Amino acid sequence: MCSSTNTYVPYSMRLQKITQEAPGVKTFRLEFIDPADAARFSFKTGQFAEYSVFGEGESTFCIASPHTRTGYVECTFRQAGRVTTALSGLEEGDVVGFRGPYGNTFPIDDWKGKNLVFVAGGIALPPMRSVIWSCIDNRADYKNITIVYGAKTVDDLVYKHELDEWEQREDINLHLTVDPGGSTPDWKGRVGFVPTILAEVAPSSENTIAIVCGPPIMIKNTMPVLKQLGFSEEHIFTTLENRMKCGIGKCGRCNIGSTYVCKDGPVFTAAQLAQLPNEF
Amino acid sequence: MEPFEPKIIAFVCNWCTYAGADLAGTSRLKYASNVKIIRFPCTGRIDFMLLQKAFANGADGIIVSGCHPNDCHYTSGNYHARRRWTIYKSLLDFTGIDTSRIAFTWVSAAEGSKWADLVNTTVETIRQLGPYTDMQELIGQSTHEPQ
Amino acid sequence: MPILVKLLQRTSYNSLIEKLLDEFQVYAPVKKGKQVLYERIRAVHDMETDYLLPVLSAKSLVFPPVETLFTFERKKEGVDVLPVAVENLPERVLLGVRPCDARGIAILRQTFAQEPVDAIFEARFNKTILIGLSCATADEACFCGNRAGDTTGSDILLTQVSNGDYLAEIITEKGQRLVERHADLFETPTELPDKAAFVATVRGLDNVENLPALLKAAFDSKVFDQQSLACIGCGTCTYVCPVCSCFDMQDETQGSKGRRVRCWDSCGFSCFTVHTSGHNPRETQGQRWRQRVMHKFSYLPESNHTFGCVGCGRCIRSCPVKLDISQLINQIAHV
Amino acid sequence: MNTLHTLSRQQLELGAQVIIGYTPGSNGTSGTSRPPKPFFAQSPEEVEQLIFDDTCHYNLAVYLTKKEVTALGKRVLFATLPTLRSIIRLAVEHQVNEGDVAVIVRANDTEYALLNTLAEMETFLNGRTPAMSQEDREQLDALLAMNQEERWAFWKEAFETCIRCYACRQACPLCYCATCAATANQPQWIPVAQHALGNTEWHLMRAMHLAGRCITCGQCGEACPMGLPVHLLAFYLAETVQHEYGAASGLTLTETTPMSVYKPEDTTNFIR
Repeated sequence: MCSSTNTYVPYSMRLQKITQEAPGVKTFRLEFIDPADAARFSFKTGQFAEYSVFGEGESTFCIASPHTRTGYVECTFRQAGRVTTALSGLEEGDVVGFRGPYGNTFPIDDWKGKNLVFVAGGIALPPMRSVIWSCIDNRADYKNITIVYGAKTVDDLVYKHELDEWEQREDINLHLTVDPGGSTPDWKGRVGFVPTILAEVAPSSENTIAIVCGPPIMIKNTMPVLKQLGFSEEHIFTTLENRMKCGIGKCGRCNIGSTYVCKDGPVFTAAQLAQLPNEF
Repeated sequence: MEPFEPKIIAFVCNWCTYAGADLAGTSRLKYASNVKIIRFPCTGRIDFMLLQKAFANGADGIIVSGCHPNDCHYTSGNYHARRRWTIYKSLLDFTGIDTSRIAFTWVSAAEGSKWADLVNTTVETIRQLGPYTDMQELIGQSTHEPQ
Repeated sequence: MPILVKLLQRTSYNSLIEKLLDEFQVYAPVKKGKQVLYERIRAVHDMETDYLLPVLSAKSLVFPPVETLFTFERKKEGVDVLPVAVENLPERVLLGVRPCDARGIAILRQTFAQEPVDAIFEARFNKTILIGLSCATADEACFCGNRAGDTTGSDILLTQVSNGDYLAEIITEKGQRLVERHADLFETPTELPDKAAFVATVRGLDNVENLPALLKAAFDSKVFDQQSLACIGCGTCTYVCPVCSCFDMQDETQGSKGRRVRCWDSCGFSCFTVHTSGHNPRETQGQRWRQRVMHKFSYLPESNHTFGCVGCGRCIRSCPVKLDISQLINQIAHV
Repeated sequence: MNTLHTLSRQQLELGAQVIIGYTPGSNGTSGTSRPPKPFFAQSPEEVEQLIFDDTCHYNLAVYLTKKEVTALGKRVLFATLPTLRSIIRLAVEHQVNEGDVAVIVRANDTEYALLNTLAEMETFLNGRTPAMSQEDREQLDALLAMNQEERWAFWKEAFETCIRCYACRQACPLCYCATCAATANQPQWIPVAQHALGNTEWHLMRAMHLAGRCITCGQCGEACPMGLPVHLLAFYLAETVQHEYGAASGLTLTETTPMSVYKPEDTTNFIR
């Protein structure tokens, strides 16, 4: 029950399905316990939420499911801290708190009629997955869709069954890679860091939007490649991860300069990032 | 009003006191059921904060017990514990926390009866002292705001 | 700015407090050990009158150090969640509020009242009546810039005049309703004493208007690292500050019952922005000190059109290593 | 006074990166009535602002484990007697190595001396250990004279007033842990929220973690914005450890850490 007055009370959601994506990485599928909440709820791809284990606290993850599919939300997380450890211990049927949706969105309506290039690394595929499926569900609106996704090792790739699905589709060119030394004998994909593979794939920047998500090191090496391929900063989108508690611009924690990542983000263009002071 | 049943938490070492308590059981010795036993590899592993956590979660009395000096399975665990208990007890006395609610003892694996007597006397002492109202007031103050 | 101005005799002030004690929870400056704090009083004589400024600001009444957001109970089939009942929060009157504290609360409210509205803060705010007391004196740490008689944020502002009586400026409806309920204690004198004569003159920061721009220009300068070498990274300056509103959210449990609380947090702490991965956007104390300065003197003026500092000087008085923000700001502005 | 400045300038010329000393306290533009505050002089001009007299007693050893300061390189510290004891203690705990820091001490009311090695600091200290201040002694004895209920009432009110700003921790040269147990949250040993129970557990843990280490400089009590005598918790344990295990800390480079060692023949009167 999410009381409209007290903005800190989360919805109570039932943990419907748990998928083990990779070592220490799980995807939760959550459904509203109260149908009234389900009816009232909607979100846009790119938005995030605060997920609670009552008694342990809250964690910030993006909503990993596409906004084109209603009645449930999904999130993907790695077990790392106090709350994610508690989340990892939950079983199907348990109650998870959900507070959101918060933050701004990927403007996919503005991208209609354009090519899309998704560049993701490791555990940063979830926010991209939400956008990718939201676009695929309206596939006709977009021209070519290219996805370059890499992880440390084959095991670390998340959404493995969906990657296969995207691979079989003709209207998506998927390029999977693992870091050097991360491949297995039967690995058919590429081997190399994401920025190198992106340079090899070299998608045209003509009438194209690039969406990039990954660890800071990957972002630092991917931006020059995109610039080389002719992408302007206004056409490169990313989503930032900052330490957050309230998610609604009150607790004073997630700002970069005067910009609050929770209210003014988490989605930014490279041009906007360039204006921010280097404090992230 | 039925008599006050104190909640006692016992922090005991696995090799001596826990075995002693086991012996009390196998010897059919009767002792009060108010005690909840937490087993540790050694008294050296019993952090002083655990005693405070027991009080903070509603314990009225605490028993801390392990091998007699020179009997420690790990040679020096109880020696470290002895210094730690000495200093922690003086800190608790200094701040006014009621150390008469804490029984520090050594109980060997052969002292089943000592364990049974220890539990019975501790339960009686705490029953006389009554619930630990000072701590419960502190907890009450810290779980919701004064209206 | 005030709706109306009245006179309140010294004796009438005492009888007003007596009456308020019956209707409200009454808080006032109280001497506690070496410090003066805003605390609840049960009788007029509990109230301390010889004080410059309590060590903690009045924000504790609307944004307390620890505050329950909701309680919950874990059960087999799920979790019962119970939001805190804001309607049960007590009606309170705070006496002797210094103008800087009252102004601080008004600034705080801008953050909490922005969408989505913080219902708990609003409830506490609406149930609190602030009866301010102008400052007749100031010390070196004060730098409110001649706002020792500022009415912003107070519902009623008293200024003690020569014979010990009080000039009472009624600012808000809340204040007006209270005065009307006790109209007999307030008089409408023919001519009023000149308030300015009884209010301290206090230094302020120089060239305040273009501080936001000057500080932004100094963002990448080494001055922040240099100034914060002495800073030991405690939370004192933020916790004594009337305008700091950063908070943490924590769960606390007792068996299967528990609550989620909001509690004070500080941008001065090293772990304030650390990611679980260990990455920390503000790794050094210089970056944290810069955040404190920029938020109060550049970001808030930009976003909320108000400075995030009321010049009360508490952080100067309480800082263990005696950092003086009024001096340091001027230094940064001239970098 | 100029020997202080000449000594400091020489050290800068000899390769010290920073002189960590004191400068007169000032608030705003008007007076200098405030106590002296820490000052980092990195150039001859800044050396002019340094002072070191009776009014300077802030324990500068706290900066020896602060990464932003250690990054500056060789440091020269103005050292009061408690600061010297802190450096000896930090050396025993492997936080300060030979050559990391030199100190300028007040040989007497007017002269200053430079001590380069830890051994020189150790010898300078013996025979000069200051006793507890009269005010602290009286307050400690008053507390010891109370019974259990009165002591609980005294400390309960203090722990209710504490706002957990951690100034007591941050002002202490021996509180140098990268992640304090109070900050770690797996498990959450100490409640983050500043209520009376959480504050009680914080101050109990802080005192215990200083037992046998604290050199009784009293900075924790002085840093407390709420004026709480938290230093007495550490002072009492320092006295208790010295009485029980015969060791005052921060006096010799070969001293042990009483709470990390044991003697089989240690005695107690309460373990039955």
